[in-house]
Amino acid sequence: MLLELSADQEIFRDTTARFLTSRVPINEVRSLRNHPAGFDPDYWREGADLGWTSLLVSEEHGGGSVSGAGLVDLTTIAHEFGVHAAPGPLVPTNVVAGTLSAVGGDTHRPVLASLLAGTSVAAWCFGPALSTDGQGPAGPRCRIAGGEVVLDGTQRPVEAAGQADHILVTAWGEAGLTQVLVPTDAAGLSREPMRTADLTRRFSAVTFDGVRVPVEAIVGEPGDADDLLERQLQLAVVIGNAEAVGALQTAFDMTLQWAFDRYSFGRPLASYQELKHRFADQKTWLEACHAVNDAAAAAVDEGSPDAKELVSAAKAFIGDYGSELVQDCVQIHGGIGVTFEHDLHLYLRRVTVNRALYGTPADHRQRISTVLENQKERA
Amino acid sequence: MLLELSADQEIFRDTTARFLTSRVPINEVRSLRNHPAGFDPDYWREGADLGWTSLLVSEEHGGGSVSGAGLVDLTTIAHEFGVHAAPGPLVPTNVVAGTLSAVGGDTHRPVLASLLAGTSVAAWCFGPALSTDGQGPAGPRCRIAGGEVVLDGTQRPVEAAGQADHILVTAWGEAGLTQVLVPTDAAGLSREPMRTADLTRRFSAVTFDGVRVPVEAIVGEPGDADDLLERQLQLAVVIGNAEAVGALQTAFDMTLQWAFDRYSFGRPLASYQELKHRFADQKTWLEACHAVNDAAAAAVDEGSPDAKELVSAAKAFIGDYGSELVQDCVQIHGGIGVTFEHDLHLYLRRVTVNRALYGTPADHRQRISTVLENQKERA
Amino acid sequence: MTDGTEDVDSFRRRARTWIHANLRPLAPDETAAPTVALPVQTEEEELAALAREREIQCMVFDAGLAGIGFPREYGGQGLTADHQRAFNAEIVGYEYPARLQAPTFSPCGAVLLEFGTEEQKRRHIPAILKGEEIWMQLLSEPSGGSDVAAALTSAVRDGDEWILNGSKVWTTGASTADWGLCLARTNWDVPKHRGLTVFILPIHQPGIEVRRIEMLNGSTEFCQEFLTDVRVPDSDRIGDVDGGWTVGTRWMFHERMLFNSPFVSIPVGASPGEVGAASIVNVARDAGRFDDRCVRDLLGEAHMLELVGQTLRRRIGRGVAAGRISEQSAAITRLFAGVSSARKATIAFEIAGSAGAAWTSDDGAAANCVDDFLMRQTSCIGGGTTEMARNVISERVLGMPRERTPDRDRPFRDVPRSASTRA
Amino acid sequence: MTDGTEDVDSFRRRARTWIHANLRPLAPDETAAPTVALPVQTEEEELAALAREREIQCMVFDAGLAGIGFPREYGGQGLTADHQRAFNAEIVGYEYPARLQAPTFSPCGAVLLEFGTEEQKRRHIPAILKGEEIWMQLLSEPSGGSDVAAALTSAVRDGDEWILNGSKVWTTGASTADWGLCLARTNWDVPKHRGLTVFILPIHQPGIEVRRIEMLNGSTEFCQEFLTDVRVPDSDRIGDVDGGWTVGTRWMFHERMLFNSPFVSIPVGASPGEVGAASIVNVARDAGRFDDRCVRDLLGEAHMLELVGQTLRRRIGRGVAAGRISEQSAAITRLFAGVSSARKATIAFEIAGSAGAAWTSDDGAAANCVDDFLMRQTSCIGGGTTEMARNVISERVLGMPRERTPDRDRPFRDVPRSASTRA
Repeated sequence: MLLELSADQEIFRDTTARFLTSRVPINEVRSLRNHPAGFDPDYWREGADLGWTSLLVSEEHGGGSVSGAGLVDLTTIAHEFGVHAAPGPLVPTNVVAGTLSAVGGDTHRPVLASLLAGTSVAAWCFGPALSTDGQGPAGPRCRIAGGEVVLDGTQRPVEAAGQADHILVTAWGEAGLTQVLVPTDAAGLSREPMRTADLTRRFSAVTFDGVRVPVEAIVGEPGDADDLLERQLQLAVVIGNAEAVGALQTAFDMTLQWAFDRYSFGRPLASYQELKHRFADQKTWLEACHAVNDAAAAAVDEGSPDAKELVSAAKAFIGDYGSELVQDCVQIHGGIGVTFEHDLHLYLRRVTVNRALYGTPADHRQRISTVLENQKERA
Repeated sequence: MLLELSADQEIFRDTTARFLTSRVPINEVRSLRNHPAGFDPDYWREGADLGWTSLLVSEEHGGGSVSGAGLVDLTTIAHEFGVHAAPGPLVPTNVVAGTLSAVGGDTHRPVLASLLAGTSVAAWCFGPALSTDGQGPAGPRCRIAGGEVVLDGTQRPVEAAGQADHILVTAWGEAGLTQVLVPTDAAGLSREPMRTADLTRRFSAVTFDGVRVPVEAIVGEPGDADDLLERQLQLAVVIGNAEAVGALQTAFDMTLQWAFDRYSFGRPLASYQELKHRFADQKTWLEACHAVNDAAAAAVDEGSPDAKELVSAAKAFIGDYGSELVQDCVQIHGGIGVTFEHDLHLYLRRVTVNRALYGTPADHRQRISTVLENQKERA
Repeated sequence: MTDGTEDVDSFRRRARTWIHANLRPLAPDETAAPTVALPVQTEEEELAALAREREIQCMVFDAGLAGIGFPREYGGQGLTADHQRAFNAEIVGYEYPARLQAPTFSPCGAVLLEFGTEEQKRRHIPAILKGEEIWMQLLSEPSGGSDVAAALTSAVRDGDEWILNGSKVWTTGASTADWGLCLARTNWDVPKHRGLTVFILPIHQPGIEVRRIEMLNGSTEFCQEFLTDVRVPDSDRIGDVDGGWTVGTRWMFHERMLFNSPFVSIPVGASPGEVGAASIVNVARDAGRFDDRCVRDLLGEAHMLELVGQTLRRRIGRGVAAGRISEQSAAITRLFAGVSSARKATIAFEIAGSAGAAWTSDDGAAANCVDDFLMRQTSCIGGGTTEMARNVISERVLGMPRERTPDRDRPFRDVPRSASTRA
Repeated sequence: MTDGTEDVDSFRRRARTWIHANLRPLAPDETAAPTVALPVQTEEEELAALAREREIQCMVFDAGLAGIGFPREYGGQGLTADHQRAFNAEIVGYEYPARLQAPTFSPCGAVLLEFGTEEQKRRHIPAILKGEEIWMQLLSEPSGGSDVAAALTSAVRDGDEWILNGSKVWTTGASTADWGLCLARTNWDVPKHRGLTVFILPIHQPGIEVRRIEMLNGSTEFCQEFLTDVRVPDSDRIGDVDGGWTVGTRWMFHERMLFNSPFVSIPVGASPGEVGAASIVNVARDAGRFDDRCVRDLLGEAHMLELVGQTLRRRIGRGVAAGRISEQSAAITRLFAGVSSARKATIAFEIAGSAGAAWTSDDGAAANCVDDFLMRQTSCIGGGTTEMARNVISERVLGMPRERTPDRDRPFRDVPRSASTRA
C-alpha cells in the first residue's frame, strides 16, 4: 500500500479496517471454512455501504472514488482484506461493476445497482485473457440467433459463481470475443463446485449448455471484448495483488514479532544473524511488492502505456517472491506454522491462491516478454 | 571426485597432481593468456606419458585404464585439471581417442597413436547432439562422391581446433548423421579463432568449404553417428564436469580459508552466522556436485540405462549450482575477488565456460524431461 | 561365509526368494511417490493398516529377515548396512511394514541397543522385531523448537521411581504406539546438557493424555502429549542419571541416518514425504502442459534434484560408513533433501496452473497440488530444521566458530526463555 | 514562486529548452543500457571524454542549471530533489557529464556542503559546479572490507599540519581527479569510531603514488593509492578532530542515496552498471532464441526485476524524503538493486548459450555476455556489500539486535585484525 494516503483515503481505509476487525475476527474467518458461501450476506451488504463496490463505478451510476483514482482507492480496501484474511468476492464484484458502469447498457443498470447496494454479488469468467497459458482459446462459444445470444461451453475456475446472481462471461463468437451478462438462474447454466485451498472463497466450473439470453445482455459490442478483457484482467490482478500484499504484511509482522519473543539456545531468534538477513530479504521483497503494485494501480487508473507491463510485473513478482516470503515465515515459525490452529496459514492460503489465479507468475512473464518484443519493434 | 579411490587410482591421480603443481603453477596459468595455443606442446607430451589420453583407449590399441573403469579414472585427472586450472585439450583429445579406439578403422590408427603419445591433439566438433538447444540441426553437411566424402558447412565453437592436427566432425548426409576424421590441413578447411573467457583454452569456428577426404576417413558407418554422438556428449560432459568440480573444490577451500583469516568488525568472517550458513549451502552443493558426476561417470562406464539422465542431471546441477557457488566465493572475497591478480577468477572462468559448453543447464533439463517422458511411456 | 556371516549376495537371493513368495506386489498407484501432505486416514483405516503391518513383520521375523543390523542374541540377523541395502533394493514394489521402520526400529530400537541394559534389550528388542511393540519418540517440546536439549519436562526421583511431568509434541502414532522413549530434565541446577535423563515408558496409562494436532491440510497424524505425575521405575531408565544428552546425541544421529541405517528398511529410491518427479510428470500431463518447454524445464529440474539427492545420499552414506567423513555429514543429506523437496512441491504447484487455485476431482494429479505446496516447509522443519543442519555443517563439518550460546555455562533454571514459557 | 523559488514545472520547461538547444542527442547505441563490465578505455579516450564533460558542465553552470540542490551562495540553484528529478527526466537521451556526478557532486560535494567551513565551501563548491574540480573518495582500505571505520591510514599532527600515511583502495578516477576526501585515523587509543578524522587533499602530489588495479575483465578504472608522509594543513580538515565518523556516516548516506539525491543528475530509468532488459532482448535476438518460451520466461523475469527495482526506488526515495521511513531504508534499494543486477547478468549469459563460452565479433549482443557474468558480483560488492545492507535493514530498519562487535568498546589498537594486517 502507498506510504502516504490522503486524509480522505486514510479515513476510508481505516473504516474498513475497523469493520473487518470487529465483524470477521480471525477465528470467525477460520470457522467460515464450513459456511457454504464463505461469507454472510449481511456482512457483504454492510461492506458495500462502506464503499467496497462503488469505487470503479461512475458517480453518474451511483458510484464514485475517494481520490479520483478509483483503483488506487480500491487497493486500500483490498489491502485490508489481505491483512484480515477477510471473506467476500471483492475481485469479481468490482470487475463486473466497473465494466457495467463503463460499457453496460440500460438493461444492466438494475444489476449494477444491486452490486452497489451489496444486495447481490457478481461472478466474472476469467478465461481466454491469457493467451500464454498454453491452454489456447478454450472457453465458451456464442452465436446470435433471433434476438438471442446462445452460449455453450465451460469456464473455470469462476470465483463466487455459486453465490452470484449474474455472471459476466466472455465467449468466442463470429464477430470475435464477446461479453455477456448472464443470470445464474438461466436455463442450461450449471455450476459445479470446485475445491480450493482458500477457506472463505468459493469457486465453480460453470457450464453453459445452450443458454439463451436476449442480445441486450451483451456488454459492449459483439466482438469488442478483447480490450474489455485486458482491462478486467488488469483490474483483477491489481486488486488480488493488493490483497496478497496485505496478507504478506501481516504474515511478516507476526513473524518478526515471533522472532523477538521466541528464545532458542538462550537467545531470541531475532539475534541470529542468518535469520536477521532473511528478514532483511523479506522486508526488501515486501516493500518491492507494495511498490510495484501501487505503481501498477496508478498506471491502470491513469491509462498509462506501461500499465500492462507493470501489472504483469507486479503479478509475477508478488506471486513468486510473495510465496517465498510467506513460506519463509512458516519456516521461521517451525512446526506450529503448519497447524490449523495457528493463524499463519490463513495468509499463506490467500497468497497462494492469488498466485495461481488470473495467470501464474510464468504466464505473466510471458506477457511481459511480449510487451518487450513490441517495444523493440516500435523502437 | 570419489571419496575412496583405490590405491592405484590414488597414485595415478597424485602423479598428475604433482606434475601440474610443478609444471603449471598458478602464475604460469595466468601468463598463458598470451600464449597462442594456451599450452606448451612439451607439457602436453609429458602429460600424455602420465596417461592423460590413454584411459578411454583399449589395451589392444596401446591404451588402458587403471581400474577397469576408464572414464572414472579420467575424472580423477580432470578433477586435478580443475584444481590447478590447468591448460590442455583434455576433453576433445580424449573424446576423439576413445572414439577412434572403439570404432575407428585401420586408417585412423596412426592418428590414435599420436594422440596417445601426446605428439598431437585432436578437436571434436560438438554440434547437433543437442536437439533441444533451439538451433535445430545446423552444422556441416556431407555427401559421398567418387570414393570421397565432401564436407560443407560451419561448426562452432570447436575447442583446440587451432592446435589440432585432426578434427572429428559430425555431418548430415543422405544416410543420416555421419562422423568423419578430417586433417586440419585439408584444402577448404578454415579455422576462425573465437574469443573466450578461459585464459588457456582456444576455440575456433571451423568452416568446411568443399573439403574432400577419402571415404576411409569416415569413423564408424555412414549414418551411424547418432549413438556415437550421444556417447561422445556423455564423455565430454562428464570430463568437463569433473574439471568444474575440481575448480569448485579449490575455490571453496580458498574461500573457507579466507573466512578464517579475514577479520571484520573485530571478528573473523567465519564467525558470522549468515556466512556460516552460506558455507553450509556451498558445502552441500559441492558434495552434491561430486556425488552426481561420480555416479554419472560410473553409469557411462557401465553402460547403465540411467547414464543419459545422470549425465544431464550432473551437467545441469553443476552448471547452475556450481556457478552460484563460485560466485558466492567471489562475493565473500569482496572486491579483491574480481581482480586479475587474485587466483579466484581462474576457477570462476573454468566453471563458467564449462557451464556454457556442451549444452547449458537449460538444454540438459530439456534432455532430462525427454528421458522422463520416455520412461513414462514405457511404464 | 568364512566368519559365519552370510555374504551380501546370498542374503540378497534369500531375501528376494522369500519376498516374491510371501509379499504382495503393489499396484501401480501404490508405488506412486508419496507426497508432502501427510495421508489423511480415518482412525479405523489407520488401525487396519497397522495390524496388517504387524502381521507382515511377524512373517519377516519368522523368515529370519527381521532386524538385519540387530545382533542375533536379540532376535536380529547380525548383518551389516550392506545387507540392509540389498534388502531395500529387493522390497521395491512390494508391500512392507513401512510404519514400523521409523521411529520404532530406529532411532528407538537403535538407542535401546546402544544404551539399554541387558534386561531392557532382551525384553524389548525381540518384541520390536516381531512387530509386537511399536515405539514413539517423546523428544520435542512446545517451548523448545530446534533446541531439543532445553527440555522442560521434568523427572523427579521418588525412591525407586521417577515422577514425570510436562508436555511433548510432534509425536507420531501416539494412539497406536505401545512404548515411548522420553527425554526429561532431572537437574535444573546445571547447564542444560548436563541435567537430562532418558526413560522408557508405556504410552497407554492414565497419566498420559494425548491430543491430536490438526495440520493445515487436515491431517491429524501428529500429537501432543501431556504427562501428569507419570511414574517410571528406575529400571526403565536408559543410560545414566543426568547422562541423557549422551543418549540424545546418538538418538538424533540415528534419526538423521535413517536412509543409511542398518536397522531400517526403506525401498531404494523412496523419499517418503516428497513430491516425486514422476508424480510431477503426471501433474503436467493432467494439466495438459507436458509440451510446454517451460514446463519441461521445470520437470527436468525436479528430476535433476531427485537424482542429485539420491547420489548425494549414497556418497555421504558410504563416506560415513567407511569412516572417510564425520558422522555429522549426515546433515548435508538432510539439508539437501529438505530444500529440494520444498522446491519440487513448488514446481508441481506452478505446473498445475489455475488448478492450483481451484480444482475438481477430474483434474487427476493436478488436483490438490496446492496442499503439498502449503505443507512444503515441513520438509525443512520436521526431523530437525534446515537451519540446524546448516549450523551442524558449518560448525561440526567445516569447523567454523560456534554460535554464542548464552545457555551453555549457566544453570538451566537461569537461562533466558521465550515469553510464553517463562511463566 | 511566492517564496522566490522557481516552481518545478517552470524549471522543467527551462531545463528542457536549454537541453534541446545545447546538448547533443545520443545515438541509439549510446542509449543502450550500460553493462556490469566497466568500460575498457585507453587513457587518451578517458581524458578526452572527461575534457568534453568538463566543458558541458561549464555550459550547464553558465545556463544556471548546475548544482540544483546546492545553495545559491555557492553557485548552485538552491532548489529541491523534485527539481533534480525533473532535470533527470529531461536529460534522458542527451549527452551529459556522467563522470562528474558521483563521487564529485555527491558524496564529496554534499559532504563539503554539510561539514565544510565557510572558506572551504566558497573555495571548492563553485569550482565543482563549474566542472573545474573533480573529486575522489579515499575511503576503503585493503585491510578493511566492509568495515570502513577500521581505517588504518594514520594522520599525525605536526604543528599546523597533519602527516598522513597509509593506503586506500577501490578509488575511481585517481588519474583524472584533482582533490580527494580522505578518512584517516587520528587516535588509536579509543574505540574505532571515535578516533577518525576527515581531510581533503590534492591528489597530484609527490607523497601520493597511484597504482591501477587490473580487474578480471581487463578494466583498470579502479586504483590503489599509497600515501607516504603526505602533509595536509589543518585548514583542510573537515569536521572535528576525532569526529570523522560523524562525517563518515553522512558521507556513506549520501553515497547510498545517489539515485534520490538533489545533487546528482542521473537520467531517469538509468541503472548504471546493470545489464538492462533491453540489452538482454538483443542477446536473445542475436543468439537466435527469441522464440524459445524458456528464453521469453527469462526475458520476462529480467524486465520484471527492472520494473520492480524502479518502483521500489521511487517508493523508498519518496518515503525517506517525506520522513515516513528512516533514511536507513536506502539499504533496501541497495540490496534489491545488487541482487537483481546479478540475476540479470546471469540471465543474459544463460540466454547466450554456447556464445557464453566462445564467440566472434559477429555475435552481436550475444558476444562477451560472459564478461558481465564474471563481473556480476560487483553489483553486490561495490558501494557497500549486500551483506552490509542486510545488516542495516535488520538492525536499523527492523530494530533487530545488533551483531556482537568485539571492537566496539576497545581501543582500536587492541582490536583483533586479519592476519595480513596484524604485522
